[in-house]
Amino acid sequence: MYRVSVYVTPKAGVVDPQGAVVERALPALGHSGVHNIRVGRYITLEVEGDDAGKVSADVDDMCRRLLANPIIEDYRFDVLPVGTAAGEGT
Amino acid sequence: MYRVSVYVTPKAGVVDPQGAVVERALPALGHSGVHNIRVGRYITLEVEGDDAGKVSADVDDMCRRLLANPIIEDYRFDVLPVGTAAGEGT
Amino acid sequence: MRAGPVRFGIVVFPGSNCEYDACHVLSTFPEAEPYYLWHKDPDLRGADCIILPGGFSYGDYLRTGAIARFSPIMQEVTAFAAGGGLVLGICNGFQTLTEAHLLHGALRRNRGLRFICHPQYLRVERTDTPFTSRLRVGQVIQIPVNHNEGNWTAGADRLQEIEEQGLVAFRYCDAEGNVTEAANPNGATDNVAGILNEGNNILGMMPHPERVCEDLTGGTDGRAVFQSMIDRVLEG
Amino acid sequence: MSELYEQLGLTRREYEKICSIQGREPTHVELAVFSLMWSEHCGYKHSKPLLKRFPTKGEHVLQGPGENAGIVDIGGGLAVVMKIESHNHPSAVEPYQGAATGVGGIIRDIFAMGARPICGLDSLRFGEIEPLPARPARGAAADTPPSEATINRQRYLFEQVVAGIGGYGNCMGIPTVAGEVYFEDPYAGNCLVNAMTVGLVRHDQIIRSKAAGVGNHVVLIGSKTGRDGIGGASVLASQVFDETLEEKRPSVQVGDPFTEKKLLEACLELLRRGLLVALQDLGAAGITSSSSEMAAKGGVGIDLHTDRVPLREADMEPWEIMISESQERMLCIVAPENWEAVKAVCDRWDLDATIVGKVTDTRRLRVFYHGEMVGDMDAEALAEPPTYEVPQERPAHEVDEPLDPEAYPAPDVAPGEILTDLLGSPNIASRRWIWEQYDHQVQLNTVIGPGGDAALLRVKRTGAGIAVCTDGNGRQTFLDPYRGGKAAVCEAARNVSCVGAKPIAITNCLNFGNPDNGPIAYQLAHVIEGMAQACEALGTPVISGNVSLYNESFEQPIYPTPVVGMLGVMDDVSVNCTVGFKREGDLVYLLGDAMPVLDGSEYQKRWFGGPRGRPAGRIPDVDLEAEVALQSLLREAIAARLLRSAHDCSDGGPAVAVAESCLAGKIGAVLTLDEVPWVAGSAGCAAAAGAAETRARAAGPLALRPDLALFGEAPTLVVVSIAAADIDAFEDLCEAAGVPYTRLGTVGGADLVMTVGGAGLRASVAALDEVYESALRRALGE
Ligand SMILES: Nc1ncnc2c1ncn2[C@@H]1O[C@H](COP(=O)(O)OP(=O)(O)O)[C@@H](O)[C@H]1O
Ligand SMILES: [Mg+2]
Repeated sequence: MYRVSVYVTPKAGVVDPQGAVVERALPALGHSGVHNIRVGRYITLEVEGDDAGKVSADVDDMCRRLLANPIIEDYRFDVLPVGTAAGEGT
Repeated sequence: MYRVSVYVTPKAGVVDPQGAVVERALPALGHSGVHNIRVGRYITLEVEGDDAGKVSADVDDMCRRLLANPIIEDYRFDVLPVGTAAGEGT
Repeated sequence: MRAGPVRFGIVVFPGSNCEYDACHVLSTFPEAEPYYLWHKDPDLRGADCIILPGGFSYGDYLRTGAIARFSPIMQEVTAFAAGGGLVLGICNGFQTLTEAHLLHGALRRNRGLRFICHPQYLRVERTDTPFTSRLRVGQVIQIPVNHNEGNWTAGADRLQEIEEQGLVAFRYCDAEGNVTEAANPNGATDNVAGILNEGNNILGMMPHPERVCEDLTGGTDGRAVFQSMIDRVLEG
Repeated sequence: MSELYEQLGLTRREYEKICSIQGREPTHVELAVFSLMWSEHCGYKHSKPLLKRFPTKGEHVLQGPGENAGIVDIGGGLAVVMKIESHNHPSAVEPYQGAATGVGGIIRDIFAMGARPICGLDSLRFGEIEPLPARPARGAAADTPPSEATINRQRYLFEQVVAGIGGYGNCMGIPTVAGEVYFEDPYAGNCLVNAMTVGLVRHDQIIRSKAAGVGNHVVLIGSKTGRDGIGGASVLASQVFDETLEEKRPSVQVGDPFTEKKLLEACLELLRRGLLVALQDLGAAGITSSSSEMAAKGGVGIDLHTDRVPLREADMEPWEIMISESQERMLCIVAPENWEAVKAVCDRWDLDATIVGKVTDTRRLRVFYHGEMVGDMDAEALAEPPTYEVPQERPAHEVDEPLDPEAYPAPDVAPGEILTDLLGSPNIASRRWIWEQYDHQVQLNTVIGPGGDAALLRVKRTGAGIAVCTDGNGRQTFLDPYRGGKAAVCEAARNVSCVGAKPIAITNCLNFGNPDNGPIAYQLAHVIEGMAQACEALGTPVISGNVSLYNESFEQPIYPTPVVGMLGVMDDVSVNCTVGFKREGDLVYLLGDAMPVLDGSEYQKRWFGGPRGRPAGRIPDVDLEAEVALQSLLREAIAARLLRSAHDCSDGGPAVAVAESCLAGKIGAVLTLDEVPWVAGSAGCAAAAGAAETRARAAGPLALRPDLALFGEAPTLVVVSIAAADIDAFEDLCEAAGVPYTRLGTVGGADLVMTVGGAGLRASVAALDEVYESALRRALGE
């Protein structure tokens, strides 16, 4: 079994309404000097199997077709065998 | 300057309707054996400054007050000085 | 001139919620015969036109329309459209059509990050289409918007091409027909409220024409869209 | 154990009673179940005896209180189902999800009766979202303004609650068509979020929650069960699982409107096909309360197998499963021969449906876990907690006399400035910012949407109209609970009458502080008395409701806040009336002659109430006879198509009412209040005995101070406009009805011009509009 983390981000050049609003809100909270906020999705899942290559290919397919919208979003992901504590997610 | 990645996830035990729906949808796309999908947010930002400790404290404050909802979500984040390519986000 | 009623298949996804409205409104057109299609149905049961209604298919979870697009019926809709069949996607239906890549672009969160429900002026950009033949170019019509993700962007698609090909059917405007930033309710690029495919047989629009088909409940500007579709089918 | 019961909120006597009912010490599961069923929330320990005062019967009533929701007949074989419910505490903790799940809960109560929800309403209360203007206070000089942090918190709560209500209702495809919001300091530590849903059902599709048929299946449909909002039992959790507290902690409920939408459609389909014996939603105390209530109502027993309940978290204990408040679940009784068909419908909607128990003849709720019986309780005993009557004590702040106007001299500013101030008050300003976040049109029945006195929906099948609104003024009720309760019902009915509908029934939510305190007990009892009298006079029985107690924060209890949800009906929805003035040259009238007073008004709050906006004085009593006459007149005049507009005078008094008619119609008016023969209400003559004297003309024209005539508040006043050609017909109607009427002037121009007693104001409608429409945004700091 593998634990997968998927990171979906707004494509460079595509306006990110959520990021824009957060950026505008921060100074009122006393945080200046914060730029380039982009709000994306962070999806974690567990996939059965024992072939990391196949799992990667499967996850890539899920991302392309469902988890991200290629017109406005980029994605990348990590695949880690379960049991490995190190680096989980980050 | 620092590049920050924030990972926001639904707290353990809290219902994640998005994750549940995605999980139900995957078999129709030909992906079985996928479990425990949780959909969270992935936020990237750049923060001015040269004190990693202060930036971390600031980001923690932003997370608590704006980027995450601590009542139903957990968060964690990485702070990396800009220029360092390694480990970015993952 | 074709005889017989014009069959409108209204697709119901789990979470759709404007299918009853579309059906009710179409039943006020003597020539129309609306019926529901279930998202798992294997065929369109002789549809002349397909409506993908508004609502929250699959709760709008993940991304609006992202999951609905994989419903079995969407394969039929895609084939139907490829054969020139008329497909109208309203609001969530529009979102589903972009996710299915049957229309250009994508719909993001509204600029203000709030759900919006209010009357909206639209400027008619095209009248040589099966959806707008009853309108005049430059005409200003009032059709309500009701959405959280109506902020259209061409994305990595080429905006210029979309504009050059004249695929924009409606733009958000003010009462005088001026396409301004202030009249843009959600931040959509170029104030796009509705777009067509290259074949002009698929229209996606964020505003809800079915909500303005009766005087008692707010106006009749939406009737032109459905009447145009009926005309096209009957004229063949 | 003996400590545990206390932490679960049971008294020693209650615990002993449980022991004697059980004939032994209760098991773990039993104690959890009893503690919840006997909690205030589920058991209505303090309110049950008082609620008996409400009139609950009437010619239209098909179902009064006691079911998931009340039902009234509206003719044509159709009935309206409605209920209002609070979700105050969850919203104070997590406003978006608290509000969302509040909406989800009340929607389930409606379709649990077999009805399709056709609209929602929301009644909200928060603390101040902006500092009150600094003005010399009267009698409240010691107050400090609320802190900036408090104000920011209120803004956050308000924004999130609105988003949560919209988020759930919009997704469900149920239009949110009306509601109300007030911002008052005492709600700062304890906001109120009351949600109401109205449904429509054919008489032959009505279903109830009474279990029947020994051997029938008990079926759970919908979401999986997790440790969501294990409300009162959270203490239990910590008691039992100290070591693993973190993982086992109950979690905040998160709404899943998508699942609820599927649940709605599936349940209605099951009912259409006649596949269910009984249906019940899972609300507070989850499967415990729904199963025991179903059993108690049916005089049967239910055996539940907790191990069969589909779980979201694998390691849940039976007691947790029993009391989990996971959302989006329904319980139904199904005859074995229909099970396959039920399962098929649920499969089609991608919903879990599981047989979790069966109906027995034991009259007991028996709980099993992997075959072992872990709880065995008398179903009726669970539904019948001990009740309490707390000695009542009149609150110290209540006074018998109205304010002495001498002590509150009119501020030294032009009336126009006061009008602008009031129109910009968050309590009066346009609510557009709120309702544009709500889908208020879906289902295509909305004839009059949010922003009017009441919303009006059409019934497609019959062409009839259904009018709904909510009302409840905490400030007024604080000053006089009896009069305030009465006023809330009357105002709600008046609003419904203003669109042309006849009020026929109410639902209500009683939001109060700690009922163990004498003053709160007093307020509760007096509010109910006032409401009951108004309901009797208006012919609007109480068909359902909810009670929310313990609404207090450390500093103070909330204002006692009854919220009335009113239902009105009319035969022809197209013959209706709206707020806005329509045409140049139309004549404006004031109906009613009750003298506006400062006491409890928005004017008093903002101009004399100090930094906390304290109310003072005693509100006038509603003259029920006059109220009934006025409302009948309104309906008659609307039915005769004599009214071009109608709007009741409430917050801000006659001047604000008139201004709102101008704003809604985008047209001015030239008016004078000099001719109104004001009559002091009973507040003005508290000492006077007898109705005749009360109604006696205490003051002739001009006797009223101009600022009070403009901005004072009184019940039973409505501003209407008519076509000039209809003068005779209209005035004859007023005469015949015995309703006082005064012609104020004419609609027209771009300005609102009002004169009274030599004073006056002139304001451009456009400028007023700017203030009125931007105020909420401004208050939110946008
Ligand atoms: N203020 C009230 N007025 C009338 N009926 C009430 C009131 N409060 C509660 N009820 C009735 O008591 C019953 C229990 O209410 P509640 O616990 O809120 O119902 P549910 O379990 O369906 O959420 C319902 O039938 C409700 O209508
Ligand atoms: Mg219920």
